[in-house]
Amino acid sequence: MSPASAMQLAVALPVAASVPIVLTGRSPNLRELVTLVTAAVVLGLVGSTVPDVLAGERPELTLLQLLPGLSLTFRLEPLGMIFALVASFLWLVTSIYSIGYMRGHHEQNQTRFYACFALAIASALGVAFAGNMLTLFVAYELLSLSTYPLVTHAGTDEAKRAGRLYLGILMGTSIGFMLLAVMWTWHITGSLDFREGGLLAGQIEGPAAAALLALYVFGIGKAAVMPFHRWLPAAMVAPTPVSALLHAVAVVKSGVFAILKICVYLFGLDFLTSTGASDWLLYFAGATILIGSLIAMRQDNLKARLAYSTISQLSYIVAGALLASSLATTGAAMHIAMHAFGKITLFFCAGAILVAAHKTEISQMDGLGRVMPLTFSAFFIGSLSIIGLPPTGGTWSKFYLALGSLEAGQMWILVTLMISSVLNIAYLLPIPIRAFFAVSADSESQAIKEAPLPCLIAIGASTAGCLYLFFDPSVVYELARRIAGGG
Amino acid sequence: MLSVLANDLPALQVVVPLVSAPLCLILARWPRIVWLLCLAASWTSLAIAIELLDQVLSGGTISYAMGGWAAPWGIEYRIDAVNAYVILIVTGIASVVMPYANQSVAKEIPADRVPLFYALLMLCLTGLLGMTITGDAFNVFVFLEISSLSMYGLISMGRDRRALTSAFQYLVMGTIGGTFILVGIGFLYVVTGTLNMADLAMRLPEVTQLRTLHTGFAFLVVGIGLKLAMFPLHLWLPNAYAYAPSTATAFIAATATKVAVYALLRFVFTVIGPVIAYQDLPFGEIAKVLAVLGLVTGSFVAIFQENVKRMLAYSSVAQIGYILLGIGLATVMGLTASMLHLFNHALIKGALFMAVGCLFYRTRSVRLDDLRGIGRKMPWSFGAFVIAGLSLIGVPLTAGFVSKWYLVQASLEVGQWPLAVLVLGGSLLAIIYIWRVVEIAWFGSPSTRAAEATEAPLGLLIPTWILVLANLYFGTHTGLTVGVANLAARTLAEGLR
Amino acid sequence: MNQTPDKKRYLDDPENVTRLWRRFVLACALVAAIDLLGLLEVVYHRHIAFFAEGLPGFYAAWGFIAIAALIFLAKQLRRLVMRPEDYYREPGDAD
Amino acid sequence: MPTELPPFLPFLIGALLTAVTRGRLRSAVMLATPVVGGICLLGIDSGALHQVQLLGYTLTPVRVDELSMLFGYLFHLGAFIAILYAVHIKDTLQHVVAMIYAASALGAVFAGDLISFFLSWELLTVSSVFLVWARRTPQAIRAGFRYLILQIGSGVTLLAGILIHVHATGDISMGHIGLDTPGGWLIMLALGLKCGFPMLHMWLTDAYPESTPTGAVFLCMFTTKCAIYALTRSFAGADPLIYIGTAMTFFPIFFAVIENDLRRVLAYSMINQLGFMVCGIGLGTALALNGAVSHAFNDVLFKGLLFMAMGAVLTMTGRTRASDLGGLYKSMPQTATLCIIGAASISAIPLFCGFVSKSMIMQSALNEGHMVVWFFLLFASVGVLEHAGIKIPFFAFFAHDSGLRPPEPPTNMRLAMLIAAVLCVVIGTAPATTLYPLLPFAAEYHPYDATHVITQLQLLMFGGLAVFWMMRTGRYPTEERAINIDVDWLYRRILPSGISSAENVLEPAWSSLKRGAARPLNGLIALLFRYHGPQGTLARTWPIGSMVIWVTVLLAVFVVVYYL
Repeated sequence: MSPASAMQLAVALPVAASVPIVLTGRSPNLRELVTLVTAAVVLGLVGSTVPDVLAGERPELTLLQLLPGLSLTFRLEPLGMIFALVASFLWLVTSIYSIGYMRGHHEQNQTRFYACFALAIASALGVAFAGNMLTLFVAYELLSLSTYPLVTHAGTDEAKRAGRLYLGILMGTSIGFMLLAVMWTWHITGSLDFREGGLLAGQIEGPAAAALLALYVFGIGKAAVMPFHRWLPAAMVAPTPVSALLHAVAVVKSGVFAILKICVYLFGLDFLTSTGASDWLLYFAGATILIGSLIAMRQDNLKARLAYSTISQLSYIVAGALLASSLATTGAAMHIAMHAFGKITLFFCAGAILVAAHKTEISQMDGLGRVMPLTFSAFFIGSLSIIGLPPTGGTWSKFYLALGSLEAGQMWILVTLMISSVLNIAYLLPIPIRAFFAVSADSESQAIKEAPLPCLIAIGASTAGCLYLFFDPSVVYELARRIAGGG
Repeated sequence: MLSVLANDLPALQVVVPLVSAPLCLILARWPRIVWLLCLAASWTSLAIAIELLDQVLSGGTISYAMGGWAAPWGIEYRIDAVNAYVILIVTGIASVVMPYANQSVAKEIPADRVPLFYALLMLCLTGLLGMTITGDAFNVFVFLEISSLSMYGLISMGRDRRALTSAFQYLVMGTIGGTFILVGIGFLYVVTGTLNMADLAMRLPEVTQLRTLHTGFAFLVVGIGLKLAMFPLHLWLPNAYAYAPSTATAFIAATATKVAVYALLRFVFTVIGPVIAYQDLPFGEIAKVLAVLGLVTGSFVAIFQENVKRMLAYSSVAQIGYILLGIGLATVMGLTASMLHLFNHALIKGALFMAVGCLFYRTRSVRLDDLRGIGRKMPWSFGAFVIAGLSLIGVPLTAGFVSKWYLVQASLEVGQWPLAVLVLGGSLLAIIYIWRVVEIAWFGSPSTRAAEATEAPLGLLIPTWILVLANLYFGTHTGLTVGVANLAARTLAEGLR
Repeated sequence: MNQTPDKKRYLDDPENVTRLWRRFVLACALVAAIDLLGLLEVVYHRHIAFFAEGLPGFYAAWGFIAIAALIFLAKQLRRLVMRPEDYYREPGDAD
Repeated sequence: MPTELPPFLPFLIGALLTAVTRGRLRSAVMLATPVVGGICLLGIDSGALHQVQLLGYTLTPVRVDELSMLFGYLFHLGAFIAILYAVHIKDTLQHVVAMIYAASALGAVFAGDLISFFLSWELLTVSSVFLVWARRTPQAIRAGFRYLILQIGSGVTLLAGILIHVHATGDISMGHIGLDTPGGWLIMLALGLKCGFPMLHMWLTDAYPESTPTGAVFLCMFTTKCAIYALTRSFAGADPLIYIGTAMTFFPIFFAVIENDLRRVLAYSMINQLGFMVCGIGLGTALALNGAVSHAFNDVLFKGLLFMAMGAVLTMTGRTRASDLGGLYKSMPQTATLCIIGAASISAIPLFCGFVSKSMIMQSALNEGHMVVWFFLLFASVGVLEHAGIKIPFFAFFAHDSGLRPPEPPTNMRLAMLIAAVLCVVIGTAPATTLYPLLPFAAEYHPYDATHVITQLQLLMFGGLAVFWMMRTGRYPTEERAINIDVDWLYRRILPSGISSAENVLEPAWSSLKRGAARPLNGLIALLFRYHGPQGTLARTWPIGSMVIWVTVLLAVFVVVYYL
């Protein structure tokens, strides 16, 4: 199969699968089989294109002409390849996890959940494959919409409020800022294509470029650059698999992915460097990194803590993009994958704790590690990856981001990253450590068992991913290296 | 037979609905046949409209002398890209509304009045088509009155007691509007001695009595502004839309204001000419200011409405602001945007009002409170509402996005980026008022009315969904809309250069 | 730890300790005295790197003074840094 | 048999096997690991043995030369002793992380490039902290976190330094770095944190005494020695190290005198010993460097021995405070004897191993003309005698009888201590045939000449005289059940109270800001509602008259504007 049609099929398949998912809603086993098979096939399709992309091919596919001169186009390049690979792999893992979680937790409306999940993944893949800014924008909006029912899944007042905030911020920023920026770009250049070296390079003045970039960065609310981050903690009311895949991988990563794409292919790294358009935005990213960590420390709810951690980590990638150096871009692209594996592990564990022990607050988890050793070991390894310690993949992305900040001459970003690593320890590691070593306050914890088997399988897979990416980061690295013209 | 008729298509366009109106009353004893007749008439009209557009696109402007009297003495039907396009909108909406009407009307209107309702609907269609197709200024007034009068009737048939007062208000205001238009046309006649638009256009530049001309133009703009619900002349609209029967609302909301906009465009660009309107007179500035005011006010009022139909009505006021904004910009791009939104808004509002009609069909209420939890009871009707709502917001892949895109581009083109911000800001307000409904209807615990509701019948759903899908289709396949809108805009803007 | 009463040890007798102490003092004196032999270049050649090293009893004196000073200073340090054991203690800490 | 087996691999495999085996089999596996590793190491080739392409860099995870070999032998030896000492406990976690810890220490000293070194460095941290946590007391958990955060602080500083260095020079090899670049300074700072530079030392005295009895033995052997190794390789001859090292020998002895927890005394003592090594590295001559690395070698033995002795006391009595102990020699004579051998070694009494290595450093200071430094070192040497040589064995095993009569520790513990003690004596008596041939730098040294032996004896005996004299006359500070604050006071006391007072200021400020922002916002919404709400002016149904007025107004506006 040609890479172009594999790409098309990879997006179309989950959409198509939502129909049989809905139809087989009466029989959970069948429904989940459909999900799993689809996820596996999609992963296969995405994976099959890797050699072509590594060989320098850039498969392209025009879906339809939306406006004169402006079409919905898929074009697969290394950055999108990384994102697509991560998203499709983790979809499969999350699907396995969901089976254990949703049944173990007796969630309502599971059919709607699986169907929306498939649609969301299709949108995320659409973002990954986007060949121009319009396609990206379209997929981005579809992703917001298809995840809304997932966020509000519980249907409670809190979920409603969260959904309002979620959609309000994401749609608000994207229509208010990003769409304006897209239209502005089109107005200036008459094109929205992602172009190596930058579409806007040389076509816009310095201050205007800075303003346009700001519209993009803040318009992409999914990247959760402060002050547009509130939706992410709010969205944590969603069931844990949703938080896991969407708010550690698909949704948030499509945001930072978009910012990376914009910096690399719309502005061009050289152009950004020469105009300095991104310099002042770096302060926002840097502040988000630190403030996110500081707020995370104060959260007692596990998912809320992870959410703020995500906010902080996302700005690693945003900063990597804004540094506008090829090494930082490499690091940022790698961090998409590394953080995804690390954070999804953490969310999986949070969900496993909820299902098995019905605990959400960190302060109640003392001593749980002795009855749930696998879960908390995985949590520990996932934390290491977020912190960026060996033997986990996070080490490498942090390495390249730091190197990139030197290359760009922004020493303070290096300092920020280093401080953040230490802060990460302070808010992540106490969780597994207290679980293992502290003495539990209540005695009932003896009755608690590990989470259901599918959950454990998924946790194992994502943890293995964290470790594997340390020993063999070559695929991610080779792809990331090619983004900024490294061959 | 057909080839013979082919030459008389412009006349048939008006005649077919016109003839079917009295037939409705004649066949009143067989309501089903009345409906079928109207259905046939509207579909025929659509076929004719498509054919006419095709002819215009391939062969240029069509001039048809009514009754064989050549212009400027006789009444000329003159069809170019602009009105062929508007005709397509009007007949298209009519063809979709008509199948919808069957069950909706049966439920909302006393059986004895049903034939009358259809007759009025046909008359209204006749009036709108006539207004659009004619090349004669006075004829515009005549058809305007036909459509207006039938509209008063349609609105008054609403079940709600307030429908009568609304119709009465509209009657007064509409009549004032009509009168103003007549006065304006009179002024033009005084200074030129002709009523044929093309002829007027030729003679006006030589006119010396500029005061008279300007005053006439003022009357025309205010008169037409009343009909198209330009802020602050929109006050009749919310009640009229809110209390009319669902079918009537859907039809009127999607077409009447559009035709009024067409009339405005025709008078401003073809008759008076953009030079006088924009350069000698500050029409553009006034239009922009009123557009912005309408946009902001309409949106904010919509946010706080408790009645969904009224909410959509105020949203219409805002959307008309968009259309007016494009006209105010006076560039090809701006006009393209306006023409596009003319079409797209017809699709959007048609779909929204029809979806609300579906909900009303089961719940007998359009109050937000009563619609609590209806989303889960009537997923298809409500789904239609959501998708059409997304289109209203301007989410990509829907029709609404396309017009917003052009409107923003037009604003950027002339360097007025605050307008671009405003257009997108309007979208944000639209998110608020649409999502307010979504949240209540989806998450609210079902109200007593909603609890008993079941999904609307297919007879209502299918037409609704046709429009919804049209929203998606024209959001992704813009060749026709953008192409024709652009052509129309260029036709209008010939005088600009 | 339950132990049978243990037998009396050598060091338990203070007299023995005093005896040991006296022997230690004597040993010290002897070791210091070697310096004199070194001065006379008997027994061994004393190589020195600088003058202080050559002073008789330098190392002995330095050793004694250093410890005395160390302990004196450390006692002063206590005033500054000594805190009760529960200074950092948090609620819930076991002993 | 020449081998290319990476030296850390046996330990990693050992860790894996340790995790899956139990009982006697596990004991055998654990003990066999350093033995097998040591045998493999004996036959290893020199040079860059392994090269790996990773992320565009050529990494050299195994590079063998004399310096790394010395530490390689040392770590195998240390690991064997420590494993033997710990083998009786039943805590799988401790065993596994100890193995990984040893593996990462070996990884660090054999790393041929900075990136491999950094990775080992971080792994060293992550694995070692578990030896603290494994004590499983709330204090240990918190101390472990403080330890971890400071160690990671070292790690990120190292990373930053490496990146800046690599960015500036393009060279990732682990060789001489020096202080010419900011990268070099950062790397030295990172290494300095791990070997207890003044003001950066507090993790050591904070965490080591909180670790498990056996964990402390591992801890005292590897982390700091890795730092010494790296300083030797990369910063030999860096002047600031002389003064830093001198300060390190000097200030901890005061704390050691007044400290009540004997394992904390050892931790202070450790900083003091590290100071000698750092000073030697700063001096940078072949002799000084030999002194530094050989002292590191001996320190593993005698400091290990002392920690083992105190660990034995802790294991058997559950306490390590000087004020709680005393008189233990009655029931633990063997342990007491071995402890005294360790104390003699650390005090550099002739015939014990400390004597043959420390004096190399002292001699170098003299040779290089650093008189003041030499005086300080001499002072510190006597100080060692006081707190490590006398205080440790005296307060634990003699002093006032605490009434405790614990039995001797398990055989394996005694055996481990015995091995260490024997080595201390063997190296101390025959350095030329044991330790010196291993030394990597070319320098002749003979510790046993008469002057040296006699002056050392004078120094130490009179030091001892002063101690006993002060004890007998009541001038010696009493053992108090108290703690002493150190630099960690800054982040254990000042920082938390600073944060909470900042919160007290910021919280109200933030909430009043929110209130302040909410009021105009609510006002705006109310205003919008007043005019746009269902009953608002703009939304209510108007009487026809008003509508008509608007029409007239608008017409008037048009006409007036058109007339203008």
